[in-house]
Amino acid sequence: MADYKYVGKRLPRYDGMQHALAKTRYVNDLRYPDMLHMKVWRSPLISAKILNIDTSKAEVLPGVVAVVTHKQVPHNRYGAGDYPVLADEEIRYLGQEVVAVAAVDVDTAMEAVSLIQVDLEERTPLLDPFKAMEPDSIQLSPIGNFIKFDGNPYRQILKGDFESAIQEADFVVEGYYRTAAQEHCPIETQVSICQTDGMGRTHINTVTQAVFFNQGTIAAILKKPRSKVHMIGGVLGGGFGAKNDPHADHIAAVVSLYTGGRPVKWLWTREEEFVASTHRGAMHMFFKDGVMKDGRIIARSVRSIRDGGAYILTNDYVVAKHAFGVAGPYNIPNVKVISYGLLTNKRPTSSMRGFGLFQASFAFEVQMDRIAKTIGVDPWRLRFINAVHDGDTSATRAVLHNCALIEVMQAAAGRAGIRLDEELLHMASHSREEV
Amino acid sequence: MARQRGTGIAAVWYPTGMSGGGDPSQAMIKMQPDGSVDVLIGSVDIGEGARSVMRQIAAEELGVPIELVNVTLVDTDSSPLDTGTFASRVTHQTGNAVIQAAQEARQVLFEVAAGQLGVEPQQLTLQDGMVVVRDFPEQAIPIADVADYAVWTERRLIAGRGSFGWAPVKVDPETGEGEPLHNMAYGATVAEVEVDTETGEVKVLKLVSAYDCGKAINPLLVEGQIDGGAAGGLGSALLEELHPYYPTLDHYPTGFFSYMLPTAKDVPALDAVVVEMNSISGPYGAKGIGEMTANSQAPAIINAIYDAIGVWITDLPATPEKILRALEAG
Amino acid sequence: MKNVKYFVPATLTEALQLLEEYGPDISVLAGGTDLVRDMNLEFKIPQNIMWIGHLQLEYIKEEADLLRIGGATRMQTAASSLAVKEKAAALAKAAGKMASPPVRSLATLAGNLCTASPAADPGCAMVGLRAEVVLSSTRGQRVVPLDQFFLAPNETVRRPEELLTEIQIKPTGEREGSAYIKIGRRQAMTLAVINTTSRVKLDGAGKVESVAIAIGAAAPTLLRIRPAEAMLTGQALTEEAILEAAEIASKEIRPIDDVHGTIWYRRKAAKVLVARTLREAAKLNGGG
Amino acid sequence: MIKYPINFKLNGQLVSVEAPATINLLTLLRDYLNITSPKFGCEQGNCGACTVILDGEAVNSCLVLALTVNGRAVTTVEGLGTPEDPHPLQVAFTEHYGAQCGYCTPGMIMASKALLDKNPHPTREEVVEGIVGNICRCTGYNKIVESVLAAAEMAR
Repeated sequence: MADYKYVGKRLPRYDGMQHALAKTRYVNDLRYPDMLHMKVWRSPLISAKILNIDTSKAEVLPGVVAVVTHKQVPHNRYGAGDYPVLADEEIRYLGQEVVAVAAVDVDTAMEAVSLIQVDLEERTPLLDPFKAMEPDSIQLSPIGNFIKFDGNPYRQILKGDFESAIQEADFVVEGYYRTAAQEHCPIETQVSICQTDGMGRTHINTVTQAVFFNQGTIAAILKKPRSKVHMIGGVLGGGFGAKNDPHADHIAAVVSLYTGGRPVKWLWTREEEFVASTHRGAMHMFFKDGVMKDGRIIARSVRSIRDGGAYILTNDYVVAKHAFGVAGPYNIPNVKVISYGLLTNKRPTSSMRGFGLFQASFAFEVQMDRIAKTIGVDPWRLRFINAVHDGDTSATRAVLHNCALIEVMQAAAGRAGIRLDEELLHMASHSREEV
Repeated sequence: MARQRGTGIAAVWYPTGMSGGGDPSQAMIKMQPDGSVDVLIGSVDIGEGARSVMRQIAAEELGVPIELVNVTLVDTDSSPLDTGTFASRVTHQTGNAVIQAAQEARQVLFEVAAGQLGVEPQQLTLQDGMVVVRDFPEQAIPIADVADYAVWTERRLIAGRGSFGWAPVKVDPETGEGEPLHNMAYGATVAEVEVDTETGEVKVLKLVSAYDCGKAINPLLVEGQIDGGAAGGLGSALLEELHPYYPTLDHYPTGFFSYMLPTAKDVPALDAVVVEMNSISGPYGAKGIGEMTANSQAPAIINAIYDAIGVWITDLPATPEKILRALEAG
Repeated sequence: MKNVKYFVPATLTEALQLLEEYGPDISVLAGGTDLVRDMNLEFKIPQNIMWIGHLQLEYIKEEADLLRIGGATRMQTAASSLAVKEKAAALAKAAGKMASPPVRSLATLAGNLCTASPAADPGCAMVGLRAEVVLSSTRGQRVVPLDQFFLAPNETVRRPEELLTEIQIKPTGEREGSAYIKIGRRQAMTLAVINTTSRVKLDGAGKVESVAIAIGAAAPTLLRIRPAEAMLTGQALTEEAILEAAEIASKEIRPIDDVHGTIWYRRKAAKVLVARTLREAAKLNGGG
Repeated sequence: MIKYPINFKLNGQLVSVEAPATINLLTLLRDYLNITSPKFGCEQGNCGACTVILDGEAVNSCLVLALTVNGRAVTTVEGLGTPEDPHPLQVAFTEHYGAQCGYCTPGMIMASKALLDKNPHPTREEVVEGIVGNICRCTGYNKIVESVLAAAEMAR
């Protein structure tokens, strides 16, 4: 069935006209009777010990319905078990949530937050991931600053023998690459509407990208079975990785336990997105490649350090995926990768479109041009002659199928009006055995 | 006043799904008495078009007009589980789950129709909204009639279940040996820039990106991902920085007036090329590309800057200051 | 939330009386792009607000040797006005470079001046054009040259009872031109990392009869670069002279490090922009 | 809380409502009049998701004090087209994939409408200038510009 009826067709989006008519209802467009509004007390300090939390004035302010601290959270840990829902003993990043207030309107909630007194003992913050690696560094967590991978403080990838191969290379090309910390910036900020009904079932209108992942997380926080956490989602104003980890849902869900059945809405401001939401962590990457005169890359080593922020969250996943793919879509026989994730007193990092391989791609593709310029080979040719083919193995020795690096380069060059030489135009990604 | 132009390239790859597998998608399909179809998935649509893609797959598999196919939003009371909309996984994982669910529902449909037509289910096929006996086109029943008959007479539920995902993968703790990354997709970008060597300002004149997605279920939506990625990549290359005085938090931005996103003027006219090679595991041969399309532009732009003015800016973003300092360092 | 009173004076006189009565406790609302944004962000909630959008203070009048622009003239009006393009080219360009089209259809020239941002696009142009502002109150009017108007960010010589009702600019005439250039952090909707205006008049022999150079985002207020102006006056506007003026300007400014740029970069860029605006202004685009 | 009357034309209909002097037009539309097409994106005047048309001009409704619309005319997407009779812009955005997540779309469409009302056949650069105040993180703007150009063509 080469020609399908619907598959492969340029049909308009299912909800295209709905968007254009502005009939798509986002969570912030929903209204419920008696809906309360939430604001939180956020730490003004980067790192501190929490001495005391005084919410007495806030609790008696007219219009305030619930004031919640870590004491009222059934289970105050999530993520890798290290991330408090509301800070209890310490502050690890600027803007960390400590107290949540639900009130009849936003102004009252903000006024209540201004009446909260949290005594903090400021600590010297640890902001540099390189310093975090040093033995005498400040330790952010009981198990140190290094993110663990099956017990190791690094994710290592070894293929062939880099150390001897680098000796045989005609050229050794090194490079340091840094990608910046970035904010996802979906135009819809974090928002959640939670209501716990008379039977103790919590209903959540959510903007998460991962409904069931968050259902599991929130069920554990509320100490309830998944079936008692009813999440309704599916429409959001952009994600880009900003809405995988819980931001508003889990705290609003806890607050909804104490509002006598009234729904509570928590809409983050744009400033809160910039100060306190998860972000893409900066990454430092050190490349060292062994290259032959004809352009074949025979050895590649990569050492990378991710500035991971205050808690573990997905740092292990991001660093691992980075390590698995950082050698690039090239058939390099000898590879040595060692990647670290370090905790720092910055707001937590997590997924952002690219998930560790944005950083890797930037590094290995600028490194490829640096090699080309160093050994005097055309940048296109360098990539074509090293490109992976079907049947090659990746750095983790997995057999590769459906390769297409050659074809996408041919297509991009063609559309850009760049005349590749014949030899490159006749290359194909199918297995090297096939003639 | 010197404006130098340069061209740069970059070629990237990216897996489908979470590294290490173990990220299932589930789907359920049920047919209404009038032959219309509800597809229940656990994947949310974050703008990439998951519901549109699943609708096209379900309509294709069930042979019903697409106008009759509805894809639900996500409600944990009714939707089956899904790991999440990220890692370029929804078209591939949820697509395969929808195909399984559609095939199971189609089998029930054929069993009911077989009774009505007095044939074996295996003899039946679908053609233009009709259940047809293969090789006997005149022996056919509209799908809606079979659905109606199933509900009120046969009291059968025409429905199907599907679930897809790679099993969790163990990799060697020391060497990483194993297959943590699946179904790699590929992309390449050609960037052209103009650099003002006196002020360090960079303008991106051209971004051509070609991405292999195995099989485009909806090429228009694939182009949208390539265009959107191009703007994201441009932002990462030239504009976006949460810590202007890294690694400190000094002068951190608190809004769109101090954290620069690309505006419509920053992004040149884009060229998106959809390349279709194949995927041995994807629905109709599809791979996922949503997460990777912002990865090839930043290196291509930095390589284009080197081509224009002969300096490597290897610390993103390539702000005018970094360019002037690099030019002065020579 | 505090109670905020809202006034809609029927006439300018009534508006000035309100200002007299409430002084610093009343905020003037014309475009509102700064005032309302500050209210949104809870920075500053005024006790009283006076709306003047209906008081016919948006006008552009060309007189013999004076361009008179109403204080409530909006950015898009100034940017698209033929009179301003011809007689005060720098202002037309700067007004068109401020923020975004929707903001430019709200924001007013007087509001921009009274907010006194050191990086203001139109403000920088008007200082470089040697504009003067008319401050009206119940006691009458006074005219203040713009380079004496700013005291500090968000602080001007305007007394609480005064309303900035008009901006007066001497049109660029024979052998005279003006130019405005801005470096932002992206191609649109960006604050100036650094911006510069030059206004140059040449005499019959091609020597500089008069010159004004203004630089923004380089000091607590928009800055006139007097030493460079003095050096150029009476000289032929050669490339050497231009580069020397640029060098002086680069040393004269007092920029800061912030999220938009660093001291190092602002000094470098100021030198380039002073040179470029002088060259462009010297093309005598004002009726020359 | 002191409130003041506002009488204005909203999508062609006269509306009377009372509101305090502390709220902006975005809040008036969304929370007082249940017009949810303009979206909250930043409330700093920098994203355009709240764009509506005020007396023929595209404006950030978060920067307009609600009381100042008294006696004036506001148009939102709700006043543009209906499912049965969509505006050319709405048809074009659908057919040319000018919307992915849809959150910036209402603002984009109002900015485009204001542009086309003044300049029925804009060049590509003029369209880009018309929507430069509207940030989109999903589409890369390309297909939005093509949608607006297609809508202009339709109206020819």
